[in-house]
Amino acid sequence: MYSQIVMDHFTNPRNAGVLEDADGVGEVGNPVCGDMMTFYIKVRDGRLEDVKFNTFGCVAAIAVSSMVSEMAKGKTLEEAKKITNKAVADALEGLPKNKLHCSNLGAEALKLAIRNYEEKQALGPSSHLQSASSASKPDYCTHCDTEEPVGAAFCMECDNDTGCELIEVK
Amino acid sequence: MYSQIVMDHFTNPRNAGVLEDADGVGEVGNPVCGDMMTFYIKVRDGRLEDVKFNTFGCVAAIAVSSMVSEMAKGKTLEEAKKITNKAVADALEGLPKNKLHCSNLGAEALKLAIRNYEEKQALGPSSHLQSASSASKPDYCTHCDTEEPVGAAFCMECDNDTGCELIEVK
Amino acid sequence: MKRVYLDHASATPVRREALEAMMPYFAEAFENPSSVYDRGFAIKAAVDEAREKVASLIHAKPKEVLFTSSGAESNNLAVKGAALANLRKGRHIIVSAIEHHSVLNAARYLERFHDFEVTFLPVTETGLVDPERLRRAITDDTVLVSIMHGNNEIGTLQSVAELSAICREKGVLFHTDAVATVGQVPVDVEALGVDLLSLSGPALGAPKGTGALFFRDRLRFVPLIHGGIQENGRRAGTENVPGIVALGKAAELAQGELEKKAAHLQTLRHALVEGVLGAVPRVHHTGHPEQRLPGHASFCFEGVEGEALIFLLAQNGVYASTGSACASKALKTSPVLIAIGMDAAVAQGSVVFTLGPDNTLDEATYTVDVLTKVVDRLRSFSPVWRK
Amino acid sequence: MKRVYLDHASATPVRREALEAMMPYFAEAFENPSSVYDRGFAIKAAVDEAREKVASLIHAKPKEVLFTSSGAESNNLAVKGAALANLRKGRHIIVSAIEHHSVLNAARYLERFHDFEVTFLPVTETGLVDPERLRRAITDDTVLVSIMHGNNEIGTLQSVAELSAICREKGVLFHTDAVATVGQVPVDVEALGVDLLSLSGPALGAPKGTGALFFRDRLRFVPLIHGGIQENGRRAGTENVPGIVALGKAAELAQGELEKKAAHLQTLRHALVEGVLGAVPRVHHTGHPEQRLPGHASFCFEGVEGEALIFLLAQNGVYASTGSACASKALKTSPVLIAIGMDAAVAQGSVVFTLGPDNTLDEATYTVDVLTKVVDRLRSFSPVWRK
Ligand SMILES: Cc1ncc(COP(=O)(O)O)c(C=O)c1O
Ligand SMILES: Cc1ncc(COP(=O)(O)O)c(C=O)c1O
Ligand code: FES
Ligand code: FES
Repeated sequence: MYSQIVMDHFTNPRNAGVLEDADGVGEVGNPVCGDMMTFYIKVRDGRLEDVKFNTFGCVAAIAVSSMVSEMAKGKTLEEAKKITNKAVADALEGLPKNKLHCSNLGAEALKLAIRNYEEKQALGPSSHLQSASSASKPDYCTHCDTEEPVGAAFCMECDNDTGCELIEVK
Repeated sequence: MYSQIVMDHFTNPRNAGVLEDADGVGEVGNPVCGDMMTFYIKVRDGRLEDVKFNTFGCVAAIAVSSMVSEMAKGKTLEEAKKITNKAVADALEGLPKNKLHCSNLGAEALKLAIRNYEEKQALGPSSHLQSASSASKPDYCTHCDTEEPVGAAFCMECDNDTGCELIEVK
Repeated sequence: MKRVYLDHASATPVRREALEAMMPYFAEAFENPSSVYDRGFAIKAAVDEAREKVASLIHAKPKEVLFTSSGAESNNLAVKGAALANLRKGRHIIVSAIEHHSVLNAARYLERFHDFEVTFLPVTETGLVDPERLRRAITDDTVLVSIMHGNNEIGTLQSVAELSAICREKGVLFHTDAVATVGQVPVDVEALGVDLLSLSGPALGAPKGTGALFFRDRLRFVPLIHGGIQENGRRAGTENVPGIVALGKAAELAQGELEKKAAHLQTLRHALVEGVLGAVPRVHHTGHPEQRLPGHASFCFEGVEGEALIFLLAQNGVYASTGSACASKALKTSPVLIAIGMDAAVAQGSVVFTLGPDNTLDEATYTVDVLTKVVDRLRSFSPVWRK
Repeated sequence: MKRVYLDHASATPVRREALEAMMPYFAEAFENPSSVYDRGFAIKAAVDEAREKVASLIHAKPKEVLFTSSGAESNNLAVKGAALANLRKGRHIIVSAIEHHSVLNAARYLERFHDFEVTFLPVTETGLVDPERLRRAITDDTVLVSIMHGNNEIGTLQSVAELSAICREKGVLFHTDAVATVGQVPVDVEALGVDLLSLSGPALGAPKGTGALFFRDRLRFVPLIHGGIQENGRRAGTENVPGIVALGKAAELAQGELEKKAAHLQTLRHALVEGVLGAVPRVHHTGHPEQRLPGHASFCFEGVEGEALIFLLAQNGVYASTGSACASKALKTSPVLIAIGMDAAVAQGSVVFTLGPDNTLDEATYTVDVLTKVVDRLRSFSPVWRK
């Protein structure tokens, strides 16, 4: 199910922890949904000198956090903002379909931390951490690995009243 | 499924054949239903001196014919008339539930042959053989071995519009 | 005594390789394929490999294959599931009059419990569905047509591609029951043009309790067994891992042997059919003379009853069947034989021989001899024969 | 590395005796039990013997036992079949809020496709259905109540006899999903007072792909798999003979060992639960503290997520599960944990240990040690824990 690189990052997460004197902090997710990530960054000369994270979540969420932190470290803020979900998933040699949303979370938390830093720069030191919890629910079916989940007359689980009524013969 | 005695009578049927100069002939069943039996009797001094049968039918039908012929031979007409379906089935050490109707056929054919003989005695030699085809279909479910077939919401096969509508909770 | 097994359609021994393939999955690699830890993944991988092999045998994609517990379950899932998923389009389905009970009764279930109308399409004397009749039977309400690929009682192979083309043209789903054909003749879901196809494991030398359903990618159907996420929510219940692995192995073997096996079976069948028709008077060879399952020879013998014949054959070491275990136990006249216009009395004398790869020409000859003898014997005291 | 398997509810190795019992039925005694000739009867006899053994384990009559392919199939057959057979009485069924997906989704199917109304009965914090609530929920339209015997996620055993008595009094059918209990605690259909009861083979050490349904003698229900005459017309499809034979053997073994096994499991469970509650802060032992499956220990750990925990446990040789493979793969919060009032964030940290007869006290201790370590580790970088 998970690639070796995912398992490696999960088992030995890089940069797990807190930066007490962080220049920026970003948080996404919600424990109620099963995933929550907080990213801490230290900026020096426009570069991410240090990146740390705290993550509550599944194997993929932890591996993604670790990978994102590794990818971000040393990059300029602009480079770091360009880390895409796809790049993260690719660096992890893929994620199961129902876990792809985790890769979104990591990059998003990093970006929020950068934004937090930038706002602090603009507004002074009292700015709060950035947080977004909307990203935690994927907009595709998480119940199956099919490439294009079909909205599911067959699936009583995620079948949100579309069901068989939507189905057309050919 | 079948007792050893059924198998023995099926494999080596006693008295299979035709009595060309029979004193009485009785026929039941219909090949369309899968069972047909013709019994021939020779009467002497009010006793069944000889009994023969021709049978088209399943293992049980053949074994029943053979057993009935054995049971009848040597009996007085009155005794022979008293051979019951149950006695035949018992002598065969039981028949599968869905084959019990076969035991009815055998005794019935014998009785028709006796009646044919008696009518001939009364009416002279031109009387025809006795025949009845109504007995060939059982009035219980032949589709299953349950002791008391239940009319069958579960059984799409024999479910003659009684079905689930008849079912009561408790 | 010689023992000649000619009832391969009823049951086949599990193939040695399939049995070996499944053995580790009982007590060693026993974990649940849905488990999230590593040892569960290994099991899931084995299931997926089996899925690829079954898909390959019928030229489908692995994700188009779902595992079931039997051919009957596959048929029920296909017919009810596809019909119920398309209620908005209409409530009419068409099945042939010679479908297996599991299709016929699934159709009757729709009739009774979901207000469907069911058309039972007649067949010709050789058991073929007439394409023009099918075309005329399709209405705006028709959602599904189910016509079997090969018939288990009379051996006839339908021209499925021709029939499915009509349905595709009319925008109607097409299901075929290929329980009797997969592993016997080439089955290519693309070439056949079908949306759903049922197969059973035992027919391939996999164990009883296995089956599969092909469904065209992304085709929606309502599950028969609702519940968890197994089979992507399409069929709940812990997967029968050993059975599935064995089915995969059997499919792989079947794919390699198909042509050679069919040629062998056909040779034997010809010998058997010619032998019987030559030696026994008043016998009817049922089904299509040519367009039929390679190893399937079916007869109706006048003047005798099938069960009695089967028993006498078995006493002489020849194992065959009356064609449909269901009809036989129910003491019903076979609806298939009635549908091809067989006289009801003659239909009682139905015997079906289904050959397997291990059968020999000697056995075919032996069977003809035994058959001649036992038919004679039963006819000797048959009131029907005398007349 | 030590390997401690504590996921017996997900999968159990097939028992040696069961495997040995089934082996002859693959390639030697392979005939179809519906065959009319002698060799088929021998197979049918083996199936009947297995039926007697399963019946005996649950104190039922053999004719009250039907073989299926899984617990999920049994549940679907019971819930849909009994409901559809009683349409004339009404269209209301009652299930508990903590039923297995195969019951819940069967109920939803009735809702969607047959205009049923479904009442989902709430449970207490220990997972019990309140009898008075059940009584109040029953209406004149109620045809069926389905409440599970033992819950797979939180281990709670319902007071089934008390609940079924209410239903009997009101003339409503009662089904119980006993997949988690048969083979773990005594199950007596008479004492439980149930009309229908589902069980699964793998839970007893029989192979995957096996299950059974108890139905009170002469109870009518609509089949799920329509077709032929197998199981007296109640479930079509060639019988899974080897699986059925193995299930019979496993049932026979289970019956003899029940008490000793339960005592052993209970001892281990106490050690595990006490150990965990003593060693790990902020952990919730879910379900009923006493009225529960003997070998079932379930927890929610604050501040960590279940899948991550399961993986780290597995890396340390301890195999457990998050409770419901379905909910876990679907990335859904467990409805069972929500139903017992668990905070949704805490419910993410669910881990279930299901013990087996081969587990030891040493293993329980080892598990507590590993658990303490890995929970600590995950909490060390958990943003939820810090707060
Ligand atoms: C309580 C309960 N019911 C039903 C089932 C379904 O059983 P199966 O997966 O064998 O179909 C399970 C499976 O774990 C269960 O725990
Ligand atoms: C054509 C056909 N379809 C379906 C079936 C049902 O298969 P199973 O008994 O494996 O469920 C059979 C069984 O012989 C069959 O011959
Ligand atoms: S579960 Fe995949 S579509 Fe609903
Ligand atoms: S088959 Fe036995 S009741 Fe219908």
